[in-house]
Amino acid sequence: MSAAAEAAVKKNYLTGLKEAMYEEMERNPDLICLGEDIGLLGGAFGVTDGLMDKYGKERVIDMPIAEAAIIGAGVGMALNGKTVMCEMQFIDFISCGFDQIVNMAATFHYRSAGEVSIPMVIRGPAGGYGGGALYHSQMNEAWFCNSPGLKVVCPSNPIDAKGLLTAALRDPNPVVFYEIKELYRNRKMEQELETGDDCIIPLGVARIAEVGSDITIVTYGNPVHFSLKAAEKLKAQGYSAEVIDLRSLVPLDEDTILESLSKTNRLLVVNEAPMTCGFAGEVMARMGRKGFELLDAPPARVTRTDTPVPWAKPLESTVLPSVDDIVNSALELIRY
Amino acid sequence: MSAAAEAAVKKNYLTGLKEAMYEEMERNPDLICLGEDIGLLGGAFGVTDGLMDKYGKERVIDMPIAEAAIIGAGVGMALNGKTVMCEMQFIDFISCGFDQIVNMAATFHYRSAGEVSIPMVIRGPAGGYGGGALYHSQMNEAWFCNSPGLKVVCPSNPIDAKGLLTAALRDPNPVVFYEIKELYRNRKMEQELETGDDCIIPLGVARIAEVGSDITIVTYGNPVHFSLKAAEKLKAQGYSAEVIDLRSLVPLDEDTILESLSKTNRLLVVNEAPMTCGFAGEVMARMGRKGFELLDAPPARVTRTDTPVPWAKPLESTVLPSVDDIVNSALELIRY
Amino acid sequence: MAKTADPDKAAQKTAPSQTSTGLPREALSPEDYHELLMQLYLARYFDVRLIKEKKRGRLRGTLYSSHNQEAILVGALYALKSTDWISPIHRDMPAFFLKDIKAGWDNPDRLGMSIEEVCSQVWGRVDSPGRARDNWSHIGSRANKIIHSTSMLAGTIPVAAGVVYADRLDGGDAVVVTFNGEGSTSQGVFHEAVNFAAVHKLPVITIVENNHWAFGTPVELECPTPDVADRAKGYGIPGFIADGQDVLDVYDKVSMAIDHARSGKGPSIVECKTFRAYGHGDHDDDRAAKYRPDDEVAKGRSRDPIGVMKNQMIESGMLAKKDAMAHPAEGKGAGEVTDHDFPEKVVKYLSAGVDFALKSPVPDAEEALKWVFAEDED
Amino acid sequence: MAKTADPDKAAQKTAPSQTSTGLPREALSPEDYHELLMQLYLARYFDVRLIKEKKRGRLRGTLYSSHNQEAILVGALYALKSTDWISPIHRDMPAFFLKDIKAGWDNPDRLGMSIEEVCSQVWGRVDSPGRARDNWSHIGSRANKIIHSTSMLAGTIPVAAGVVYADRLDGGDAVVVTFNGEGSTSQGVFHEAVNFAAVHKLPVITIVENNHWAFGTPVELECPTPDVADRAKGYGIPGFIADGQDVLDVYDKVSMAIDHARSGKGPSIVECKTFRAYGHGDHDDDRAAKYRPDDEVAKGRSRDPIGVMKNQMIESGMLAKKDAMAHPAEGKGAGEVTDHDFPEKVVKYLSAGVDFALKSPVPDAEEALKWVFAEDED
Ligand SMILES: Cc1ncc(C[n+]2csc(CCOP(=O)(O)OP(=O)(O)O)c2C)c(N)n1
Ligand SMILES: Cc1ncc(C[n+]2csc(CCOP(=O)(O)OP(=O)(O)O)c2C)c(N)n1
Ligand SMILES: [Mg+2]
Ligand SMILES: [Mg+2]
Repeated sequence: MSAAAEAAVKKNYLTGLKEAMYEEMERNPDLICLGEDIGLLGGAFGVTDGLMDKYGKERVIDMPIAEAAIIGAGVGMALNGKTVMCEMQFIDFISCGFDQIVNMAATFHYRSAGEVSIPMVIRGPAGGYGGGALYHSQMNEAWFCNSPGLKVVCPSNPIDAKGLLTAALRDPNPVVFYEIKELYRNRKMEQELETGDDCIIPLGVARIAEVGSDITIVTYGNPVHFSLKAAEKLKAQGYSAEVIDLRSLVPLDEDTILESLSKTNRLLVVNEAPMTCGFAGEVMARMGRKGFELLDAPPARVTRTDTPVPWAKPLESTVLPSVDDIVNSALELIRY
Repeated sequence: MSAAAEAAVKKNYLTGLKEAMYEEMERNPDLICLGEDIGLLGGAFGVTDGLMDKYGKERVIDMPIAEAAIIGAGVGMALNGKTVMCEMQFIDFISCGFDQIVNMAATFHYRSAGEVSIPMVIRGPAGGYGGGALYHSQMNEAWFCNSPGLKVVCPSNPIDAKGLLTAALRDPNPVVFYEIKELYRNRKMEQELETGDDCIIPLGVARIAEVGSDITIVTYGNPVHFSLKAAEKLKAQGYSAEVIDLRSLVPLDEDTILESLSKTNRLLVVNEAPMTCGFAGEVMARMGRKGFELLDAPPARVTRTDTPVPWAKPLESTVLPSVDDIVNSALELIRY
Repeated sequence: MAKTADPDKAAQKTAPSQTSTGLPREALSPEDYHELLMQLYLARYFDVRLIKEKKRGRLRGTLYSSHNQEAILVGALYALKSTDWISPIHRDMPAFFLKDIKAGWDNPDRLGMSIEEVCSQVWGRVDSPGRARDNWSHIGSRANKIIHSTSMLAGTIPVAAGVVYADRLDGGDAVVVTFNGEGSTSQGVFHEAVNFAAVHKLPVITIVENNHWAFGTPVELECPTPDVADRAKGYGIPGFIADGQDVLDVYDKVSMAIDHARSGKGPSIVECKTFRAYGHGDHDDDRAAKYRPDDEVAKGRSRDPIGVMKNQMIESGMLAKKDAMAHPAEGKGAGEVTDHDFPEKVVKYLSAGVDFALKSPVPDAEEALKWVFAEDED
Repeated sequence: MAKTADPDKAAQKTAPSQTSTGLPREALSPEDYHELLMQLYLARYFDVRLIKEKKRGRLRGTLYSSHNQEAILVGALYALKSTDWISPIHRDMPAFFLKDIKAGWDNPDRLGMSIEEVCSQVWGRVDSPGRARDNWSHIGSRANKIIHSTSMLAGTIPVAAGVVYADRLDGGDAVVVTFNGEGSTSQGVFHEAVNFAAVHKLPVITIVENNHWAFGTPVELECPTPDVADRAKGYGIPGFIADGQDVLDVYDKVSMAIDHARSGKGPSIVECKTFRAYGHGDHDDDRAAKYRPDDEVAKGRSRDPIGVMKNQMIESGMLAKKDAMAHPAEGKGAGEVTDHDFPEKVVKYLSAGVDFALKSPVPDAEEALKWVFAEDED
């Protein structure tokens, strides 16, 4: 197979992440990985598969089941010159290392008046729809959006997965990185991936996933795909929806949303976190303020209900956003 | 002093909390208190002063410095029939017991399909303006508003402090209770307090702190007082501001806000949490949706900047909302 | 029992003995021995049956096998009173129906979950004690004194401590047994909870099922001491060590721990040395074959708890060799074993549970919005 | 040093001795002894000076006094190389300027903070190493190898472990000394961090300043073992016990711990027994008088570390009794002592720091918005 032919191979979301890890480990000898079962096993989902064999167990550390130590030790390594990747086996378990993130890592640069930066990515599989129940389905990004000093990122496809993870691993700040585990091995959305500098997707730049003119659907993660499906359904009814994939929540690309609103005059925000104080509301608040004159209908959101994520399929489906939920909300706004 | 004369005595915020604790300990023999230094010392600020002497060290437990154990053990006691009060010495330290709150306590009733309720109040001193710096100034209520299964409460005055804490201690759900430590001993706002059932302020009912017609200022906690001062200043300029003290965030009294907006057509939300994904944005989002037709100007918020709370006075003043910030935002909205 | 006063002594592995040893097992009757063996069969059959059901396509989701670790569950639970509390985790599914089962497998009044309830949970049906709201081992029952765990490892230990604190305050004498993998003992909340329990001499027994692996991480990377039970030394509490393949040894050590706890002397740790028969979950079987030494499973399987118990019963004359061979489940993997390797009683009992579960409906979609808050009940 | 191999032996209190003991202190010269005494004075003077400044109204905020606990700071820091790291907490303010001060009080190249920087932090001025962004002991300096703590007790221990992990990877031989109160050892993160350090044999020395109180809670309600050093047993690491009033004993035990760490044998705990001279903070002085036994302070103060050191120097002929009495700060509370009780060098040194701080401006209001993210620097 020639190099050109190889470049044309399409790869899944997980491979995107894995390539980012491998390339950055190679490029940056100071990059250290910490996590549960990331070495010998290669990670619960395989994002770090083979990494320990290649780069040694000093740089790829199989940590005890101790999320606070994983993050705290990572901060210490970062303080002493390293770049750090901390894997949470599921992003749900980030609650066990919470204090070290919001009070230790997030604030270090601020309280040291700029002396110390903490280049650190805390990443892990997130999101529902897989029957993971209360503790293997969470999208808890709002906690970190409300904790100053953290960047928050969530890719929806292989290109972004690789590009955003590479950018995050080169960012001098702590980044909480949400991977959509239901997309890890999704074959339908495989993509060709670039390498090194060429693959980078900068943090803070949204992507217009679908161009449209009747309504702006702002979303990220798995709901990007539901929104695109909803856009199709809307098209069948004669309506044109613009779908914006935020890609990073902090920093937020407000301009892209505002520009879209100046065209559509309607805002629907979709995410799978609990509603109250979730990021969907934050987008509504910002656009309600900055885009007030642009809005011809009340901004709306489709989110997880304010409940935990239950297990049994009918229960899970009730609480998580569906394509139909998005279509219905969009129609309501369009017809407003 | 006659009983009537005694009843007329005005008391501070801290006394309100203390009375709620004493009355509920007396009324409910199953009420157990857990916290650091709450027994022998009587609490860092004295909310539980004398309680151990009166009710014994089995019911008022001086816990190790272990927030996860404080909350987890409290959950266990609640599971086995007790009502539990957990004191965080400062609400900032709640981050160290975070998982036990959001994943253990908050979800218990839900995941047990209603078999187990967790009557539990997690309370502690909160808020800035006292030079407490990064770790003694936080208002981190948004984390818990985004974690389904928790009620979230924040009183702004002695009557509410006593009434809401009594209601919270009788609530069958876990309640995170934010006390404004800067108000604890504020002598200017002392109030007469009722006793027992008469003192109860139900959760989910907002209070109109000031009646007005030109703008609605929605707030809670310490900023209620800044908002009232701002309302005075606005009055001097010929404008009439309505100030709504939410008192509880979850559940939220949307009706009172909507009713006010139907009169003022302008919404300003004020709180001292970081802006992004804070509760101010949540109120904007809900009102931007439900009150869309009522709004004549873009809803706005005055919040802490998205920074930690720094120590030195000029720095702290920069990041926290001030009376002038509120006045300026209100004027902008009114003149919109 | 004198032994409890000297945990270090008690912690030694004890061989089954003819002469009086003062060990708790001496109070057991031959009927108890037979019941223990039957429970080992039941726990094993539950596990292999689920694996078979999944292979047959009648079951979805990840299975965390307790195959080969059953002696820990059976031995520990046999030492409890019905009023005692437990908190099982992912690898302890049989514990939910084994609790108090010695009061009669079909006794409707026994505390512990029925096989129908547990199977309904496995299949995500509405008759699960949690109405299929959370998965796998995350069920509980206040009425049956089983604590509802979250996924967060060791996170239930402080809750367990609170449960018995409240019980003691109310004049009860309950102990609580929490089950944990060795990997879970690295969690901060393990320390906070055991420390709190030790300070207040709470009757909290922390069982550590040391199967030498936490998912793909060997115990040496989780725990710096030769024995995980050594963690007890940091709290000045007994750290018992049991042969996790030997139900009688587990029974002895847990009984000592209970005796210690019930007499007001406080918590303890009981490390049960065992090994993991398959991958971490069944999704991990293939990978486990790569990261684990080749001979580990064979070596471990050679001391199958069912076989170990049979041998002891044969030695002490409670079981005829011929009868022991009637149901040769021991030493076999789930793929090799058939229903004939198990006593009929066991197969029937469990089959009833499976049949029930398969007929139990999934919960209604609207239930998802219920019970967020307690007043939602009304 | 043979002693390190046997921490239990080494953990015994050791009396100053004439004959060879093999103790680390034997390598100290009389100049070192005098320097140690001078540093004790300096730490003490820092504390009483701040109390006086507050009484005079020149200082706001809560003071967490290290009065009487200075030997722990001085003894531990004297055992370090300049390339070693430390993380002091609330009761350890003098540690910031005592780090590496043996390299010369006025040596501009020494690692550690200058007295001007530390005083600027106390007064919340812009010349604080953190530009007065966080308060009291929450400063640090990467350049000076001092870790910036948060308020969350024990929360810096995993960070310390990470720091030396990285150092080891880079071929360094640095150890890290974290300072903690005995109450902090109940935190979950203490366990997670020490466990991790023990698994990887990281050179992390956890000093426990056991002053028997965590704010208003006595040690018995925090720790179930007779000695807090017993926590080390749970990790299979040495748990040294030092007389926290005796700077030489602290120096010995910490030196052993460092030797153990630097030779690749891993972490250890050094418990220094001491007592708290005042309330938890100065806001607590009145209440402390109520919750503490009457005679506790008097009893503790009778073994003032300055006095203890003087006696040892007199005994070993390094100090004339008359000279020892020239600056009688020992045994006196902040209210009783005056500048004359301290060597002039100490008063001058610190006064320069105070004068500097009082002239340093408060930071500009706009700085508050800076440095949230690293790119904000540009
Ligand atoms: C706090 C937390 N972190 C991570 C996990 C993911 N996880 C589930 S099981 C497991 C391994 C558990 O190992 P061990 O405690 O030894 O139990 P075993 O599975 O061997 O029985 C891990 C890391 C979790 N459930 N909770
Ligand atoms: C996680 C956390 N919980 C609570 C506190 C509040 N707090 C500050 S100091 C203190 C007591 C500390 O006692 P100890 O560790 O013995 O240190 P000492 O003050 O006696 O030196 C407490 C409870 C805190 N800083 N961090
Ligand atoms: Mg294990
Ligand atoms: Mg102390």
